[in-house]
Amino acid sequence: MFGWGVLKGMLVTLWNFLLTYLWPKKGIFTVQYPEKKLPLAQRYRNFPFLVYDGTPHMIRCVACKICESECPPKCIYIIPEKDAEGRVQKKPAVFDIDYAICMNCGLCEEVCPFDSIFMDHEYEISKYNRAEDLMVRKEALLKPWEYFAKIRPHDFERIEAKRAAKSAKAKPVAPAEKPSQKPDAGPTSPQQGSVPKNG
Amino acid sequence: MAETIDQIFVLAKDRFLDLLGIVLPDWIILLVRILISIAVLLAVAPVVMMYMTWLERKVLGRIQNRYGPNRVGIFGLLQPIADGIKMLTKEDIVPKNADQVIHFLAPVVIVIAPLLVLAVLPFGRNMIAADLNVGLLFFLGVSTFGVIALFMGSWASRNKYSLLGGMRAFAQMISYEIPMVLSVVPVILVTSSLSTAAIVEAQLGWKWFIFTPWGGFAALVFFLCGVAEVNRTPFDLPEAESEIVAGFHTEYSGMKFALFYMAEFISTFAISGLAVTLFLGGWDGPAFLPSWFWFGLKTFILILIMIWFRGTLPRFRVDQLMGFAWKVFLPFTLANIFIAALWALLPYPKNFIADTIGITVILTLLQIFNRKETPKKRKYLYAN
Amino acid sequence: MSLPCAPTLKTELLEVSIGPQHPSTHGVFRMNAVLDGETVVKLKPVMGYLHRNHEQIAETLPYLANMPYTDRLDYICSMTNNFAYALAVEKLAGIDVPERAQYLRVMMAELTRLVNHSLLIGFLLNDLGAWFTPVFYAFREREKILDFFEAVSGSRMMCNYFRFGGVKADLPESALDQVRRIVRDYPRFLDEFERLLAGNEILKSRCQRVGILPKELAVNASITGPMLRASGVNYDIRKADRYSIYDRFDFRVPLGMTGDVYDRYYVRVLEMRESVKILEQVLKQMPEKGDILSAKGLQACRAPRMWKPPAGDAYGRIESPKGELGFYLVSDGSPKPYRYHVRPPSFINLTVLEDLCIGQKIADAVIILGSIDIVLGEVDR
Amino acid sequence: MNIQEIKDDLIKAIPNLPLEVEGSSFVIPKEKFLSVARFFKESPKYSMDYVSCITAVDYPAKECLESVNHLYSMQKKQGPVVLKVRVPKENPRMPSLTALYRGAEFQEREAYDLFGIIYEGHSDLRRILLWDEFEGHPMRKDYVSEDQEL
Amino acid sequence: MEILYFFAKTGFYATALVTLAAAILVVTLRNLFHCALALILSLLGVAVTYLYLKAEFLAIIQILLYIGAIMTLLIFAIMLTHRLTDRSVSQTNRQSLPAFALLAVFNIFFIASLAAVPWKINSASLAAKIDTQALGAFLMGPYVFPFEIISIVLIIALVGAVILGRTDQ
Repeated sequence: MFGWGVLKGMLVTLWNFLLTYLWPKKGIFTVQYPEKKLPLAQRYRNFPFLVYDGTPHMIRCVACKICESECPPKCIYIIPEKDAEGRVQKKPAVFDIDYAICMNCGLCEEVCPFDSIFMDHEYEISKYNRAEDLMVRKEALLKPWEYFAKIRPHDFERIEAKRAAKSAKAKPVAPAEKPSQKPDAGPTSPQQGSVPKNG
Repeated sequence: MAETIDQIFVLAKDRFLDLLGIVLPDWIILLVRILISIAVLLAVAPVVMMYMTWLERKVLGRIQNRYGPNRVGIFGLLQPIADGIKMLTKEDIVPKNADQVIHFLAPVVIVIAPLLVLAVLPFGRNMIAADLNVGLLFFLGVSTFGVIALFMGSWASRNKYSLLGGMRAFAQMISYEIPMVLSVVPVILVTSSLSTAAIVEAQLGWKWFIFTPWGGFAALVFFLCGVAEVNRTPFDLPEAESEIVAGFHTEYSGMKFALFYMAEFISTFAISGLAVTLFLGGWDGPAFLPSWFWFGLKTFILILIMIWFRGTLPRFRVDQLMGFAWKVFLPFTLANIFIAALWALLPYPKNFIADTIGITVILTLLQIFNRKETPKKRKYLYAN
Repeated sequence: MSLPCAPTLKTELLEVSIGPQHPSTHGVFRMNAVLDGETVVKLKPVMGYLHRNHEQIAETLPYLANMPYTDRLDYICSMTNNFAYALAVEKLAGIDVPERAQYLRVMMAELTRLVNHSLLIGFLLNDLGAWFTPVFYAFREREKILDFFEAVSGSRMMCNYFRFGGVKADLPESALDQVRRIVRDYPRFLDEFERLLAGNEILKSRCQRVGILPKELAVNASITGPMLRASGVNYDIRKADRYSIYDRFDFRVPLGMTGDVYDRYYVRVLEMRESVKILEQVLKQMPEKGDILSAKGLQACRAPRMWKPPAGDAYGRIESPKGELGFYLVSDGSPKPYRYHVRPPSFINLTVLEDLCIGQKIADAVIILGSIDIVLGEVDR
Repeated sequence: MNIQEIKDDLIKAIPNLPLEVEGSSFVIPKEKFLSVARFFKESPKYSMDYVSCITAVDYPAKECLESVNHLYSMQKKQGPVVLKVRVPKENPRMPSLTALYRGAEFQEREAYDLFGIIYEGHSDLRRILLWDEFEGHPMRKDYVSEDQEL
Repeated sequence: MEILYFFAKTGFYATALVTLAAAILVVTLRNLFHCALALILSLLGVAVTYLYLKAEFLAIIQILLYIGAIMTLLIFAIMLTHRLTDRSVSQTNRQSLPAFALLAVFNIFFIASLAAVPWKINSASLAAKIDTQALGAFLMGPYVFPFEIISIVLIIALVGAVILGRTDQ
């Protein structure tokens, strides 16, 4: 009979209609955003942020500009600090990330040899002016290491273990090690090692 | 007590008129009596329309596993008012080479037909605005007026999409008007009167026409033609969003667009009201609830079915739409008149048998003649 | 006895541009249609509104820096774009891929196929007029898969998850039972989808015998993907090339008989069922432990701007949900590709759009375009 | 389907063909291009009925534009045969494959649009991605875009 | 009460005036689509006059048939023929003078014959009200033969239209 398939289809919509009342947990799949928010996965990546240990001027970044050359849309801009005599210090004076151009691909986090730049979980960052507000300066980028531990515990443990292993290896060799001018190309592996634990 | 609740509106109107009668001459009372029922209709219709848009968005939402508007007021009850204000404040764009006069006139004219038509619907026991003895014919006659206004809108906005929409609306309205009128003929034949109040009288005491064999199918055909008349899914060709952007009201914005919207929803309410009056026994229902409540409930259920259609069914193509009207509905309604005549003439046991035979014969005939169009089941083969 | 009929009415041909801003062109795509009343007389596709010269950008960036850009090609199935690009570079530089990474790759590709096909059917029904209900049901299932992608790669749609020689990171613990739940519930969703749509007479009468693509024209116009198989040509690159580890899974390739819009819709439903079968086998056969990036792969993505593949050219292709997605790379030994070309399936599947639409109604032209399944990011590059 | 075997069949089928083998692809002069393609399409052994990818590469060093065509066989599910044709940059004209394959239409128009190779015999050779009034061919190595912002 | 009668009278004259004005507009408007709408307005005026004469059935049949069916198809025809609705088509032609003369002559005879008819206006004929029941019986009674003939003529016209309009598939 002509209308049979149509009826079957309408029963499906009727069932979904009733399901939203009988069993809202399963029936409704939308979330009332401002009041309730969906939990983020640990590895969720939004725009990058810089990490400091303890106080903001103890910034971990050594201005080696690897992430600047590695970033596909070229949205990171670094000027290293210079002390009185003009010698380049291992601290960035200016570290801007243009949030308008950054496409949160996460490559900077992977290639950073000093674990100083990570992807954030903060996604409510809309601003009114694209030119000034979205060109985020160094001060705005800085976040404590504990913040990273809070948002991504798994990665935090893995990086801590790796840093502990590295510092243990560096201590017995020769404590007065000459600070290498330019970090060589192949420091420790980025995020995943050859035999990574279950990340 | 139940009697007073049932007649509460009629009594209120009479007492109000008696009050007025003291101070005003009696010929003005005559005028005021008519004006009151008109005023009530003009006030109730837009409110019903607004809360039908709210109902549609909530039910569609629930069908699609989401809530539907719930931000403006509790359960989104103030949403229609917010929409109304939005429509009022929206800028009203008129295309440059549009035909100014007709472009302005079309939304005005399109709202007249649905409002006029409400005058004839029996909302409750002797709660009918104008009890014409040609009530039903009045309904069908005036509802043809909408086609012209719709076409004025699409012709005046000088836009290819609205022209396509206008042409489609024309073809659809004309070809679905005839089966609609013909499907109503058996009801007139059985009640031998055109006045809607008389039709409801004939169905009092659960003797609704939908339970009779010919009435059930006639109600189905009438309801589907009503859906087509009102341009709702699955017959919403004239304003097919996915093909011709917004059909005849592409070039309208602001309050004019709201008027087109209002016309569509009030005529949905009117068509469901008429379907209830003709086949579902109008305001007839068990006495413990007032008569106007029963009319409202049945119309509400029919509107829900129309919204349910909108949430589920894809839309027809133009030639299938025409084919459906001319090759399926028209022959069926013609045969249905004959079957209804059989039902009216033969005594009780024989007429049911005769009707069922008649209906099965006509349905199988339709099935045979339309088998070229009916889609077939498909086979698929697997390769690896 | 030939009936005397009047000379045909001289009706005016209507020039309509179903323009870039149109509710059912799936993005910025224009069709210049010439209509005689409702039937289409001529239909010229116009594209290029979203052209950002992806290939020239790729020539200025090192190999790994292009990976996030491939997500933006066909932005509905980003994982399969990464897969094709990774395969091409691995063929160019001869990088091997460890076991567990191969299984992870196949799992991601098949999940993307589920996402793409259910979305397509939703939007095809939306063109037909079923007002967003199928789309919402498809979105409900897609959300579960996108949450899994977020847990694994960090982003729902722009995954950037594949690396040359493996994948970026391993599955977190919670992700594995997320996949099991998805694979267990999907057949139930497909049954519900079929009850809602497949039997629907209006859909059948609207889609059957509309836009029929004959077998020879399909092969000659190098149509690929479900659109080709709906016309009955048995050609699936997962079976033809046996790339990655697809030869370890037994799955069937559904073929249509007539090649009209209904076949293209139903072949995709059957393909989703086959993908679920593959996913079940992947979950069974996947090794528990195992590294996810081979040694050469690790060396390639430690310092992408200094990694130099050997000179030469390579053409890697996979069966993306829309058809054959291929990457042609020419390398001159420098860390930047000398020439980087994408063979996009939806761009080439559009060659037959005009042949299918001539003589059909305007409403059919819209659903034929919907059944071809184009995404403008891939068409315009 | 190794290269040597294909090379022998090709030489046997088409006499005095100046053929170079470069990696796994054949470099063919543009005069013989259509006959070679027809051979691969019609020969029962190969029956390459599906042109998968046609693209162009610009070699300013060798002063030539190279058009790369990948042919596959859908019936026999056989691997790619890659044909390369080199045309000088001054008048980059070469015969179009649309005579044999409808699939080449859009890809050749794109090669014309971005590289400037003129395909003779193509049904309607217009720009496909860029707007018609656009001068120059952006994918050439020597292309300098005039708007400063890029 | 007599104010009501006064309203009724002015109402009647107003509708008559509107009908006449619309009829003139039909002939004089430039854009053909506007003429069609003016024609609809005049037909509506005729329907209202029927209402004044208490012939409800006839009024609604007028709306249903004339406006609902005939005018709709007329507009359909206007829409299909393309060039007819341009401004350039000049509506008036040179024979307007002889036409007005002929019209004047015709009017004289028309009004003369109108005056000659003995209208039987008395209270009975005013009160008489034909309801649809009687009309139906009347149609099926003495006038059943012409009623059937008309339906046959309509069928023939319909079939002819289909044949003429059929494009040769």
